[in-house]
Amino acid sequence: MMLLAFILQAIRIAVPYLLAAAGGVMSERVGVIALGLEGLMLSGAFGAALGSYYGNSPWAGLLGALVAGTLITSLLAIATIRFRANQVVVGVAINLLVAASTRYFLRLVFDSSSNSPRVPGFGGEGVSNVMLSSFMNPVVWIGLAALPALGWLLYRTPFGLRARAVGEKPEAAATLGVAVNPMRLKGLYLAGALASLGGAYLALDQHQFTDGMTAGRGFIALAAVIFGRWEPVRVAVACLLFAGAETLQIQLQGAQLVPSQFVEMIPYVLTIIALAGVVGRSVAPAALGKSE
Amino acid sequence: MTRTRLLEAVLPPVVAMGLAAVLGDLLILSFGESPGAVWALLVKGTWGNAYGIGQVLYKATTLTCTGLAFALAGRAGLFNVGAEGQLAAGGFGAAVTGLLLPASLPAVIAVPLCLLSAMFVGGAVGAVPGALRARFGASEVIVTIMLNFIVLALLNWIVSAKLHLPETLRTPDIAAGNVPRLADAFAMFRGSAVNFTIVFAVAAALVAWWYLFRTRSGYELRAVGLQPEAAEYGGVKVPRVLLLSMALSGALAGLGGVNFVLGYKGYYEEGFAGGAGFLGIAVALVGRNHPFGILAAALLFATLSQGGLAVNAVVPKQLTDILTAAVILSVATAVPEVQKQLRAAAASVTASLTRQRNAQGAST
Amino acid sequence: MSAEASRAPAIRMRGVVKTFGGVVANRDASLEVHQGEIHALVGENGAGKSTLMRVLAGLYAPDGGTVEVHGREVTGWKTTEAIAAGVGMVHQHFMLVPTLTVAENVVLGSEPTKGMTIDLHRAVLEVESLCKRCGLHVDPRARIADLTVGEAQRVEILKALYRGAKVLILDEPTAVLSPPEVQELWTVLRALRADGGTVVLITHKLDEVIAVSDNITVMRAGATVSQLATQGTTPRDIARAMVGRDVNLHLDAMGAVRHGTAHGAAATTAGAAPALRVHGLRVMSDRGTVAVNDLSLEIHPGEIVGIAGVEGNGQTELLEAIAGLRTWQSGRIQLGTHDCHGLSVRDRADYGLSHIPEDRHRRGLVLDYSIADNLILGRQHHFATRTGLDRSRIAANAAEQIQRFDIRPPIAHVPARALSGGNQQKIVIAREMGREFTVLLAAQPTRGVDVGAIEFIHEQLRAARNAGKGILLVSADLPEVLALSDRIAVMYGGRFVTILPAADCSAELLGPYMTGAAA
Amino acid sequence: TVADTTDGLDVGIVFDVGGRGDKSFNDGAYLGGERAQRELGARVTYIEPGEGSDREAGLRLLAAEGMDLVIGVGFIFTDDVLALAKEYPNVRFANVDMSVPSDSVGNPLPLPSNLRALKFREEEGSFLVGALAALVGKSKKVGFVGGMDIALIHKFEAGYRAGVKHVCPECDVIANYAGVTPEAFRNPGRGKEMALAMYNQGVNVIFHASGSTGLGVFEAARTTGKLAIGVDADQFNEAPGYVLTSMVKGIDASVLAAVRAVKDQQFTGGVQQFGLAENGVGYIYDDNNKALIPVAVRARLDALTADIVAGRIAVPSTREQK
Ligand SMILES: Nc1ncnc2c1ncn2[C@@H]1O[C@H](COP(=O)(O)OP(=O)(O)OP(=O)(O)O)[C@@H](O)[C@H]1O
Ligand SMILES: Nc1ncnc2c1ncn2[C@@H]1O[C@H](COP(=O)(O)OP(=O)(O)OP(=O)(O)O)[C@@H](O)[C@H]1O
Ligand SMILES: [Mg+2]
Ligand SMILES: [Mg+2]
Repeated sequence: MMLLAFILQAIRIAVPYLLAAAGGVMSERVGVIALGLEGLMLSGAFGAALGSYYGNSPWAGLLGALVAGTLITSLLAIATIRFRANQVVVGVAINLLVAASTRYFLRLVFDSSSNSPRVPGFGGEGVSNVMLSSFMNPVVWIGLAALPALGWLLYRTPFGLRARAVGEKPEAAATLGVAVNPMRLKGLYLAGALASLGGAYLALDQHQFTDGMTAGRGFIALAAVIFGRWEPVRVAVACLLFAGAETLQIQLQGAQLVPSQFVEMIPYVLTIIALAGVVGRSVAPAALGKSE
Repeated sequence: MTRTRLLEAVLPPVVAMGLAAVLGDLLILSFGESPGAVWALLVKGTWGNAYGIGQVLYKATTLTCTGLAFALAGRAGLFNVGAEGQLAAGGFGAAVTGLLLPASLPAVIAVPLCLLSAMFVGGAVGAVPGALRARFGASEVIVTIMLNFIVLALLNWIVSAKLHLPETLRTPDIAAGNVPRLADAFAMFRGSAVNFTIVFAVAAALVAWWYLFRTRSGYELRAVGLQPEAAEYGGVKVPRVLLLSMALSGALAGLGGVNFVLGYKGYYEEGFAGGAGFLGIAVALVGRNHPFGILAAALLFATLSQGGLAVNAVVPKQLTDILTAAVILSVATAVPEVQKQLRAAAASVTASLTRQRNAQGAST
Repeated sequence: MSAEASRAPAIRMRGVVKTFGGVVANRDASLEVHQGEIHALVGENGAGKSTLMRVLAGLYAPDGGTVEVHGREVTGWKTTEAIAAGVGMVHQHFMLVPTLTVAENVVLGSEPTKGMTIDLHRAVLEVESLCKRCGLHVDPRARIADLTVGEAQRVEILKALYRGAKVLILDEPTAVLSPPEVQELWTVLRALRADGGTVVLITHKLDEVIAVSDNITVMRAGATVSQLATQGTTPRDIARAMVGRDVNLHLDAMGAVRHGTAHGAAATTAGAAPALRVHGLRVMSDRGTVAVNDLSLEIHPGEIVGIAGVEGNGQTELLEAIAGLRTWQSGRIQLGTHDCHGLSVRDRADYGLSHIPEDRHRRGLVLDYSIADNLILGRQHHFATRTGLDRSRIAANAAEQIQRFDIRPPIAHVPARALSGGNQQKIVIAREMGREFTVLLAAQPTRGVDVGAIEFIHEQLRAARNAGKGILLVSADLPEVLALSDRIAVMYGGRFVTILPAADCSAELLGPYMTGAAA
Repeated sequence: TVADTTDGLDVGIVFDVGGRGDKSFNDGAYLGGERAQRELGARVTYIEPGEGSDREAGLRLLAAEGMDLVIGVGFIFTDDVLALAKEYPNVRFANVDMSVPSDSVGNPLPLPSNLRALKFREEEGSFLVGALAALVGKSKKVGFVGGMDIALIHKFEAGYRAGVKHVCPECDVIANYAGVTPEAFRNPGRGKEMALAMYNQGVNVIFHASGSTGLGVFEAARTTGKLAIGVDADQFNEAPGYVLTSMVKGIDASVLAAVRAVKDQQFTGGVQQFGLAENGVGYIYDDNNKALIPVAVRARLDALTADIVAGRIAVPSTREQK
């Protein structure tokens, strides 16, 4: 029973990681560094709150998240693909931009600097089987399916083969009539959609947008992408691993065996270790970050 | 040639600022305020009086350090996204040294010791990604980002478990090594946080310029950044330069920590580094990785930051944060475009020069 | 196909203009190729051959001019349209995705599908049968990263044929092939021609042009300057058309009077202490295979030792080991009296080693540095004072070398990137040869430079030899090796399979050694 | 534009991180400001600073404009307010939650006469809601969700624990914190999962002191049908029916009182303590939650209140005290 509760909680915690990391894999596989995941998630969360507020339905919230994510992705795409701006810088800028503008529009729309009003979301009240209730949230299922589906897409479909080619050697793809920039664009929009759904999960699960509510989850997702070596299934395992560590900390409640600071470090430390090649060499897509 | 280079340096920021101004107008209008009045308020609250100038200079001091940090690594072809953690670590190092030193120690000894500790600790944090990059080829972008989280959590643990004053998030007051305020010498800055750390920051910019463009080590560092294989061929030990540049970069960011810890508050406080590390990227970008450009860009972003406060009663502070992000985005976008145009122009000029000379050579 | 269309040429390009920023790559380029023809496209480096063919393949849209294929105007078409119309191109540089398999690379962009998924099994079968049909053998399941260059080249051709190319463009396909592989390629091309296919072949090797083509188009400075039938044309005619004047092709030097040979040969036999000694050297490649295997070599003052061989047989690794850019497993390298073990690149340079690297864009120059700064690369420690670089001495050095080596434009602060290839190479030559040295490693010293510069560089090398320097020359250009060397070593599979006095050598003699057929 | 400060009553308020709309702490101060505007005719200017030096700069901006009263919301303003009060003797200052400096033996140092520290004995209110949680919870287990793991929040936990143990010595308090950075105050996702874990372990009531993170706790209460206790302000509206009560701090009243004192020219400096005795802290008992709190329990809490006010119960304010 404890174990089941543990697993279910780890899955719930993993959902935003899984979605954002799927976006990260997609983005990096077509050659665009996914530093903007945090911003994309946050924009998705805000879009979800707006959509749900005005559309009075969580589905409208999902739509809102996709619209917001697409908007931010467009910025990212124009800067990195059309103008070949440096991807690291653009990623950082996108994060700043979303953090600032969600708060600005929070003030403008809801006259608050930290919270939106309560909006319709997924999950009812006083549900009898609490442990399973969150699984009535469709986003959870999307999250669980995202990376396996992405694996299928990347390794089994023409789109995936082309995406991988574009991320490894764009010139080669171009000579075979695979248009590089449109491929990248498609990859990025898919990535943006996935990451913003990760944010939407947070907002719709909370029935509310809170300023900065992604709280670094985009970076944990990025860590998972690298720790999982850009392979969807491995990345999914990494997400579950990181979520498991977090769950462990939550479940151990106050039994402060290890200071919480050290538990928080786990994903980051593991990623650095992975990068140092201690758990097997981590090789990024060859054209990652190169815009020509 | 120098003209095109100057154009390349100056054009993108100018374009970006134009764009930002338009965006700013729209945002202000969206809040139902008059852009003219808000801009006037922003200027008045920053460059309008000595206090405002002092505040801008104070913020520019930290930003100069983090901007230089990013630029120095950038010149070696590395992205130091970890200035945030290095800045905090540097400030922490300065604070610990200041706490350990006897209060009676004269400032001429205590201040340099604290400065050195700040640079040493910041440099040590920077050296980690440098070493991992040099040894394993690990992406310094990712390592520095991850290290930010690790360093901040670690410092948080040390402060909250060992070093804080009751009920607060800060260390006790530092007895030795405090840097005097600028107001102690120039009364007009009274009240503002600007302090003599600014002198160290400007000196750091000058030294960085000299180092990068006038020394052998700088020549080698830039060569590594432009073309590592050519540098290796030219006898440069590339891994050593990668490590060195990240350590120097971390040290510069660490120096920035002094501004708050020794120059302003006199103690280390959790979270003081918030945002300054990432803004350093913006500063270096707009300053085109050139120490003098960075001094100018630091002033620009400090003005925006302080200006956000000045107009805060009227429009949300996030207005200027949005503008900051917009400036970064548009500069990052404009740079390759401008470079492309200018490079094409330069190439055709050189080509025609070569052709001319060839023709002359043939005729004689 | 209507009678009208069948009479139309397979390719007709007229007045094509293509510029990149300020650089004019094609000014007024024309090309007419008939169906069932192998057509050679020649011209100096930078003449615009690759650009013109990329326009034809739909990779670039031209700024002016018209393109017709089989009588249909297709100006500015897309790659996909070109592929659909049966135009395939094998590029100058490999266009393969190293992490994917051969089959995946071949089908990329026109994948066989089963429902929504790729039918990889079918892809493998199709590639297998294609291999059989045209006699190009590779394992469809192998990853590109694990192939040899020759195999990779085959995959490139397979890619075009898989898409049913009726018009096949090959951009310098033989640069990386051994002579038998070249012969194999000719067989494939001739079979294609017999099948009604059309081939455009770009090459710098004029003997190949004579050997395989039916007609020739010559380009110079972005424009087409002449069209010739191969029958009755000599390499000299082609060369004249290429540069617009008579040239002393190094081909002619073969077997003819070789300046200074006597001196070089004398020094070799004199038994003076070698300037460079390599003994039992074993070096690994990046891929972890043995690249240089138990190799020994001596170079004496006043001789040029040329290494002939197909690229990828360990020449790069050998030179990098000698230069200090690569560690070696076992063996000894001795520079004059100094054992190189533990010596850095810089130390070796200070003990008199100069090095013209094979790839000036990657290694030889920092493209964004000025000419002046590039002229001190590797010697920067000699231009430093205690407080920094000595700017006035750097400027003086630049002025001197620019004048001596005729670098154009003669403006020291211009970035190297803005210079033409030949002048960029002159910077490298000036830096490495314009100073005191005893041993010179010269790798592909004339690669990618025009005929005029080749002459100049060859003169410099000979002069250095005559001045008593020891030179190790590595070139993919066999005639160049034959023309310059006093002794010639043939490198195959990481070893010297033979070392002969140059006087005893000919292309015919060396060919079998280069392929490992003779040992 | 910023108010003309030559006449009338001008008040400036500088918020802590989170700013307006946090539905607890800052909103308390905001409410006080709004009431001062309505009831006393004050003109109120609000500033939301960024990090670091912006806090002092914000206060100084207001002080330099000649405001009659400048209020910093949060202990983090302590040093800045102290320094500015000395520098601007003609401006009155107030600091909500000020951590008053003390001398070497622990006695508080005297404050300037133009500075008022508004201190709340959160532990007393927390004690009461702790007792309430134990009495209503019925499961021998109660929960506590803290925001950032720092001394200020430990105060809430300490009082809460003491309250629980006082009425139910065998009860367990499961306490957990959302994190170690200021982000921990705005991570409702984490808050919800922490709460769900506690509810799953048999906890029926959770008290949160975690800013926006607590919104997740309410969300968890809604889903599970269990109870949560709000903090700072009455948080009933966050999850009607699932909010047992809120441990309220009378920040609005304390702000209003300070403005009123300025208006009546009665402003005095020094530490002003708001505990149960002063009605400065307490818990909500009104029509909204009456049904959730049995009469006997209410009576027990009244008795405890009386004991604390009378000093018969000493409530600890740190985790170390017992
Ligand atoms: N971003 C910038 N902001 C301000 N000034 C700049 C900037 N970039 C270049 N300059 C100015 O342009 C001139 C040349 O710049 P820089 O020092 O980069 O040239 P350099 O050619 O690299 O130097 P050197 O040739 O001396 O090594 C200098 O006078 C410098 O002050
Ligand atoms: N993408 C590009 N951008 C800018 N300039 C280019 C580009 N491609 C080619 N050029 C320039 O156009 C000119 C013609 O180049 P091209 O590659 O067509 O020559 P080529 O005849 O194929 O030479 P080579 O024999 O060296 O392959 C050269 O000066 C080259 O530098
Ligand atoms: Mg070419
Ligand atoms: Mg070529």
